[in-house]
Amino acid sequence: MSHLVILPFLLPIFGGLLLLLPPIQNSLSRQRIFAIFTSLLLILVSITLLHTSYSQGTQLYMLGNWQPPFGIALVADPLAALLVLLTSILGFAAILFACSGDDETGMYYHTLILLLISGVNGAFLTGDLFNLFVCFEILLIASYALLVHGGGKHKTQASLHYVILNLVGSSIFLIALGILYGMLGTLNIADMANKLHLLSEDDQLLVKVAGLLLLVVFGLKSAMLPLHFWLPRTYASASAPIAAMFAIMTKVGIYSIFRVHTVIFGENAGELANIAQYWLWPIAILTLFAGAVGALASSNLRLLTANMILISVGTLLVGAAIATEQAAGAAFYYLLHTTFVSAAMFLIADLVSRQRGKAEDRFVQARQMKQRDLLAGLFFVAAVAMVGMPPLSGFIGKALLLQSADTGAAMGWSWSAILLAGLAAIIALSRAGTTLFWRVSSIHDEGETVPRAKLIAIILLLSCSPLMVIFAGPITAITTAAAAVLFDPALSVDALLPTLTHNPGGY
Amino acid sequence: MLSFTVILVSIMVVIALILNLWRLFAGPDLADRLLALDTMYINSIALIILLGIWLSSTLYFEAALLIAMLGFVSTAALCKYLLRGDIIE
Amino acid sequence: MNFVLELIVSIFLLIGGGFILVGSIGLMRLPDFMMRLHAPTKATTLGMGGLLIASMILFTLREPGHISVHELLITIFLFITAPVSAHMMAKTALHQKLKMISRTRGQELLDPASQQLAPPQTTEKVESPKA
Amino acid sequence: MEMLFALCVGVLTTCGVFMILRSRTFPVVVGLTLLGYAVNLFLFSSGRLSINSAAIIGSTDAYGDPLPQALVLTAIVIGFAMTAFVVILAMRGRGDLGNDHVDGRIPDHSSLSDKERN
Amino acid sequence: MLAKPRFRWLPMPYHSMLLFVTWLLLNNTVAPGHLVLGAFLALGIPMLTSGLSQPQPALHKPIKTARYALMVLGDIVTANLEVARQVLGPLDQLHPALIAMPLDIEGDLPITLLASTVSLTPGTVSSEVSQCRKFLYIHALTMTDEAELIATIKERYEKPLMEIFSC
Amino acid sequence: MSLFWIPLLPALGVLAPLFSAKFGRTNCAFATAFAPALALLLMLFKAPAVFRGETLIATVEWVPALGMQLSFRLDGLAFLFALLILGIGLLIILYARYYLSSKDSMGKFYAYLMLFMTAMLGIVLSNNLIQLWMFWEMTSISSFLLISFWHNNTDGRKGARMALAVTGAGGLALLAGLILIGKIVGSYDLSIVLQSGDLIRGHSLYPVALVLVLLGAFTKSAQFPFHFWLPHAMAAPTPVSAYLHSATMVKAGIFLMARFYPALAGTELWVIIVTLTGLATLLLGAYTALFKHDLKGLLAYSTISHLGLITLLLGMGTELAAIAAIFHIINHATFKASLFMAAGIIDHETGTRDMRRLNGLWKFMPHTATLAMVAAASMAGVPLLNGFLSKEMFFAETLLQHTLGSLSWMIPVLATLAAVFSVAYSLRFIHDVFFNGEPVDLPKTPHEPPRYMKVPIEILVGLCLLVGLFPAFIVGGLLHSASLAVLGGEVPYYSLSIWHGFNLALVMSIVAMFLGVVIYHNRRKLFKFQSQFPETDAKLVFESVIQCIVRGSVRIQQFFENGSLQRYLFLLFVMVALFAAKPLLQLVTTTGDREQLPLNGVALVLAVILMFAAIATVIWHRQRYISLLTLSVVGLVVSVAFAYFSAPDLALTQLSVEVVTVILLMLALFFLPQQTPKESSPARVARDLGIAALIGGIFATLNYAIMTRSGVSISDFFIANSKPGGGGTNAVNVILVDFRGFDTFGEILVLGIAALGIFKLINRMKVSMPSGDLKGRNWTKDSHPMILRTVSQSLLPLALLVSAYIFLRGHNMPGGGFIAGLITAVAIILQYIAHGVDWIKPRLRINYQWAIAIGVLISAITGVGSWMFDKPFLTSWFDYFHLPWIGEFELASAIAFDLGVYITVVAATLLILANLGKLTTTHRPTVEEKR
Ligand code: NA
Ligand code: NA
Repeated sequence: MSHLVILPFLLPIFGGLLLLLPPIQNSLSRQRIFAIFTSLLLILVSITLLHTSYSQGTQLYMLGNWQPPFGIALVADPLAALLVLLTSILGFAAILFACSGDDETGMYYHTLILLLISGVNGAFLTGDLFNLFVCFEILLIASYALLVHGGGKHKTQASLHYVILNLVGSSIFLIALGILYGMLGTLNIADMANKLHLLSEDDQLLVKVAGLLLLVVFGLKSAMLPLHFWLPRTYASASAPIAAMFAIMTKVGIYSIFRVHTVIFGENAGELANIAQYWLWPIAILTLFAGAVGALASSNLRLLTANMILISVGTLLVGAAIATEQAAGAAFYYLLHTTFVSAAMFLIADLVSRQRGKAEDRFVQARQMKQRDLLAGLFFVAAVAMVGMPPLSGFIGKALLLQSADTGAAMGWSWSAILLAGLAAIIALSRAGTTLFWRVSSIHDEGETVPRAKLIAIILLLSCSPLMVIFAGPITAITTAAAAVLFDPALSVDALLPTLTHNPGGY
Repeated sequence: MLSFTVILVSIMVVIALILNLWRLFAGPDLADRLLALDTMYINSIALIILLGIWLSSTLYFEAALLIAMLGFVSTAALCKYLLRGDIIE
Repeated sequence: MNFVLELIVSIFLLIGGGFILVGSIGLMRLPDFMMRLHAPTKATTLGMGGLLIASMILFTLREPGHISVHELLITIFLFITAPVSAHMMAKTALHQKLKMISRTRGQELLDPASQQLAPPQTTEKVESPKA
Repeated sequence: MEMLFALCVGVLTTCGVFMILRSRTFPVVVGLTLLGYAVNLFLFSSGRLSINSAAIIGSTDAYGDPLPQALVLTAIVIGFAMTAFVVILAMRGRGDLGNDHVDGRIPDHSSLSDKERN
Repeated sequence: MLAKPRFRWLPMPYHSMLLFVTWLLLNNTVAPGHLVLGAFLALGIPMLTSGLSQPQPALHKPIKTARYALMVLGDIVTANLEVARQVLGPLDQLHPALIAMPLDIEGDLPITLLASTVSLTPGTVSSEVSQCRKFLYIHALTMTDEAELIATIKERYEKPLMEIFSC
Repeated sequence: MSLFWIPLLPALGVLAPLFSAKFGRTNCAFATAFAPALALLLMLFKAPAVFRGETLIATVEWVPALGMQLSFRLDGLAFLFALLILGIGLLIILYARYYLSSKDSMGKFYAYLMLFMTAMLGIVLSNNLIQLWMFWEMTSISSFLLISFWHNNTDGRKGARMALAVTGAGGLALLAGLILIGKIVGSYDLSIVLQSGDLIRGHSLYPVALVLVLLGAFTKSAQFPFHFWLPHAMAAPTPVSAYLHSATMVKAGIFLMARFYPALAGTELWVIIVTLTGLATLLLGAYTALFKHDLKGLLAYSTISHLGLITLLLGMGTELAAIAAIFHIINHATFKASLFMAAGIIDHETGTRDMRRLNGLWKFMPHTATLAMVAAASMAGVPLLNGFLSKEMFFAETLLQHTLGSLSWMIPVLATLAAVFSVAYSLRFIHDVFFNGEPVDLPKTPHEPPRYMKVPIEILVGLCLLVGLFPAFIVGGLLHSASLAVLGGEVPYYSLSIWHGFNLALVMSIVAMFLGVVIYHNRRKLFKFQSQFPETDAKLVFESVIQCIVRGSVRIQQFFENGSLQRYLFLLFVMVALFAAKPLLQLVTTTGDREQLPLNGVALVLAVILMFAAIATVIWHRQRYISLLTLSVVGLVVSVAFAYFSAPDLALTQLSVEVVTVILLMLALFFLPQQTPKESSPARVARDLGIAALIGGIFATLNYAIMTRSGVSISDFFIANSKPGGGGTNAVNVILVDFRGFDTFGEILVLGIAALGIFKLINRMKVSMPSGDLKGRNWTKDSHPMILRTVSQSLLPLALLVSAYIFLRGHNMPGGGFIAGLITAVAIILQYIAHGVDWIKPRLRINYQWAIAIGVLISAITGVGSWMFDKPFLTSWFDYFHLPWIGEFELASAIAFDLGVYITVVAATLLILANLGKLTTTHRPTVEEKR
């Protein structure tokens, strides 16, 4: 039997734990080599998993050899596998980038990143709602620890907000789980979709509450309005490679919305069909607005990037709100793009900060950077991709999404919101770039030259954008397939539940 | 008869708990409140033993044992705080 | 289960419950902290003792061939820990110089006690300790 | 009994939420703990309430639902880990920011300085 | 006199004995399997914790110890009844007192045992030990004569304890 | 497929200058020119086919999901534009070779230029709407780079930003428009779209699509009211102005209108919007140009005006007007590019572009002056030059249209008026610069530029002349094939001769010439009149609008995102209430049909205690120690409740966690203030209480509703399989270590990570410690009371024994690794409390970090162990064994898993608490010292 499905979860755990033990623990260089090795291996595994799940269909892994819905099952459909690959690449970049110094400013950097990856991968792969909660907690606790990496007032303060908000979020998650288990008597997502029909109309209302509470929880993770307040400060205060890694965190929330609200509360949920969409429309639009406002108001590059993430969240939520297979496929493509690019931008912001003296990455006149042309070039590529201008990946994602809006109202709202946010992004990023790179007060040769590892990490992330354009055909084929699985009950529900040999009991 | 006694004794213990709670609220000093809490731990052990007798089940014994052990640690720590501020130094 | 067994168990239960209640009444009624400190000893010693003996008897005699003595452990635990808790709380009260009711004798010892000093040598009643 | 149980959950939630909305870290932590109790009770009760039905095979005739218990166990442990982290983070916050306000700065209308409160 | 570990694999024989008995108590059994397991734990745990224990005076009179324990138990019962009456009766008849009892007994464990005994027996709580370990401060719920109380404690509890620890 | 090479060659050419820059300027220029020259050649090979009226198409699939192919189309219109782009592009390369100074990075400049050229070619050759848009936006980006080429110059930066913002906005509108068209037609294939004109025009969304597409076109082509960016783009190096802002990019908007002419034009809406916009632009540009003292400013407004003219022509909707428009595109490109290049030479040689200082340059640079004068004459519409021809066609068309109904006569009048100004500013360009006295205070003494710098102008001016003299011969084929593409079918008869007889159009020309001269002659009065109006600098206005938006954004953001966690949490709770309340309000019955448990007094009292304690925690929350005590009561009652409701495992866990939590909170209490100040206003307290009660009510209702309902559950499976499948009688524990062992594995991972994270936090933590308790008393000096020490020590082995007991029975009875671990940890913590860190440290040499890793690894390896038996992760194994005397016993992999849990729990708890303890082992100040 193949254990490929669980490897993206286990591999980083083994890697991260071995890093804590001698002989690897004893020297930093050993830790680095081992961490890089682990994350490279993880990329290979993820690619294999994606290939398998795309070519052979969804892979089911029954943990403990217990059949679902009794045991926990991992579900590697193309969507999960794709996101796992995304996480792995991002993780590799974050580790590589940190190898030139950022991993020395605090303890356990590589371990925590690897464990974060495993939490994220677990969240993508699991087919069990309570296990999703557990994976959320793994990635959250790792993110808390990483957020304070490097120390400093701002980090402490930002993480205090982040942690407390998420603790409340976790409580709400548990309440929702309690309702769902209480009413449906199961924890398996696919099984929930099945059991929903057995309930009376009155009982379905309780499940609806749970569905909406889950929306709050996932919304908090994905930073949708008005639960987004934590994001800008949190992302802006984190160390660069961690902020880059965090680019995936909001996507976990988005992913969960797609997974839960499509499979359980999708078209086939009868009275409970599309319960989230009613709220998602205004929220998505407002999130885009908040992101645009935030982007325009940003006073430094990190904050700006954080707000760009907000815009991307809004865009993705529009995809979730449209709630068609086509929109979901578009959203997944956009998700990949935005994660790579915003991660790269955080890393670039760090390099910029380090070469601009006290001004750091604030939008004020400052001394010229030592390697201005290099950094400007990187910034330019990232910015073009970020605002969704051709020829980089942003435009395909955006166009796909716009195209997927079908009704007049959907088109009106989503197009104007997405396009206006795009305009705000153009204005904000062009101001940012011209100020950072061209408003120069003096020319010094101080500041550190960009280490090669950092450069490679950034180029790796950035090159994903043109590659996503060149190979847009196959990639959209995968994202389309990923969306198709979600929207087809035969694939997302029936295939995951072997014929039961056991009759469920009752209270 | 036994079940009647168990209920009667349970009520006595519960009344004791209420009295403890009253002391916990009334104070007047922190030490009084702490003492009230400590007594509540002990009375809870009694309650759990009674539960075991009532249900004629030994499954609850460990809970009682644990309260006995952990309640002490808790009281010791709370005292240490009042004495030294820092409980682990 | 026969009546005698039930009766014995009931008596022990009532003894236990009674002392537990007395302890808590004392906790409520007694006028100062140091006096209140005496109350829980009732609950821990005779109170818990009564209940645990009742439990032991019941579970041992309920079914033949099965002994239940592990309740003893709780008693042992309480006997080990309760005096220490009491000591710690008393120590706290002394340290914080909590008010004792005015008729308490030996209040002049509060000061040396709170600083863990020997009592002042003025009182004749106490022999000086051997060197 | 169910009504009483729900009432307790409600009161615990109310108290927890109110405390979470306070402005200093310690009450917030206490609030999170209270909310945690409420949540655990809630999750536990999703398996319905029953007495003398512990899920120990052979100990009784009717068994309560063991699954929510296992879930609550996991939730308790995770909650503990999270509480521990947030407590230490609060301490760190006090050290780094000089006060224990959740926002790291004391708003102007507060009359007491941190030092005075010690 | 301090007990020295006699064997490396049995650093605390009394502890081990106690643990063995406790194990059997916990499991309510004398089944062979548990005897083996209990013995294993009774030997293993002291080995693990020996590093964390300070050497203490050894118990020399196991029988006296048992007799002492029974006596204390008896005292607890009688004293409890007395104190219960006091607690429930009129409070103005109570004459609390804080006294300092000079200690003849030495060593951490003996003093602790004495203090615990004092606390366990109702009506008295050992409140503090002076730094020089020469005085035990005791709070009495009601006291008629200080000297008598001290004498009683010394006679009834301190002396047997001193014998048990032969100091 | 060779069609692909036309845009691909310049795309590859982007690299050429970057690599050749170090081999000298001339070599760099040659290397750069190679690719476009080749592309031009390639295209000329296609000319015969195109002139025959064929449409060449080459397609490769790209993104099927987006309906996006890489598809190129070469028809007459594309050919015309591509010719302009490549031809003028080559001239610009030559010109820039001399224009750029040695300080400028020539490699970069050429690279940007090639990027732009690629994008432009992409637009005109696109046969797919999305692809067209892709290249469209690429022109915005590359033009941004080119305009801001001199980025140390504020004007350059701001001008570039403005251009990007305006054309970017238009681009976004265009995207929407194109997708809309795609939705209407069902394809993004241009060939299909162009054949679906009737379908599009008949669709209800046609007006929206039209407006969106026109927004794209108008912004790009600097049509009123989006014209303001163009003059500020003049901060760019002049080759850029000549190329982008006269010949190519601004024509992209025109191209777009021409391209979609078959699909979108021909409706009233089109006529009204396009005509009026064109007319307004034509007039405004012509009028404003006259007053610009900046040479390039004058040309910029002139460009705006001419773009308006072409737009107007396209808007009129007649076929001949469209042909005239195309003709004027060619003509304008030639004379305007040459004028810009001339202006660049003047700027280059004199150091200024201010016409108030530039005078009498004829003497210094007669050759350049001659060229400029011919081009300017063409711009003015002087006969025998190409500008005259298209303008004549324009006049003729204005006379034939009926756009404005009975007011249609205004259009020829206004067109003439614009022509008047056009003549005037052309005249100014000639007279004011080359004659009009002596130069004023020039930074340099002007002279003729290098020989080859003039070649591009000469070629273009030559074209002006040739077209002017032999229009049909030179551009007849080109115009015909382009018109064919625009008009979609038959091209009506039109005459490309110089002389059409003495008609009204000629009269208009003559009037324009005459009045133009008059106006220029009286320009000073006009300048004076104009100077009464405050000159609004579009750049300032634009910047201030942007500033305004930014400030507004900042204000909005600061208002909402004020950094207050309380607000964020409040919103979160409001959201929860909002989401939950709606379905709950619809719930018909709260109480379900399930039989309820009877209430009893003991439970009631316990519940009351629980609630009172919880409320007391709130009431006393400002006295933190008390709230900690009441919190403990809550925890205690919850544990008892778990026991009461048949969950002994939960009771045990809750109890042990409770103690550790209290210890932790007490540690926190020492390092945090011991009291909470009164900060909340009564209103705030009321608000918070309100939302809290609402949430509490919702949760309670939900809880009650669920508990009283009957339902199905998978739980029976666990009861049934616990013993036979999991080998344990404690179903809860079997779920934890077997059925859902994966959750437990995650849970210990969380605990381990939390410990690591906390250790990370504690490391180098600054702490402030209270010097005394709340009442200002010093702490006692007795840090480790003897009795506590003695007793704790003897409790340790006992506690470990209990741990072992709880651990081993866990699988079958309440207990398990987690609880056992906590008991062990608590026992060890008691040692820390009693003895202190300094005492413990040398006696307990455990590396907790390693222990955590080992603990989790043990669990993980146990899980992986099942791989050897070809079973999934965490598949359990157990068996019963029989030993003589000892009897039957069970061995299970779950025990190994639980051992991992145990070790992790112990290590994690101790790593947290023991390290916290270390913080204060240093000196602690007393109350007196602190004073
Ligand atoms: Na400490
Ligand atoms: Na002049």
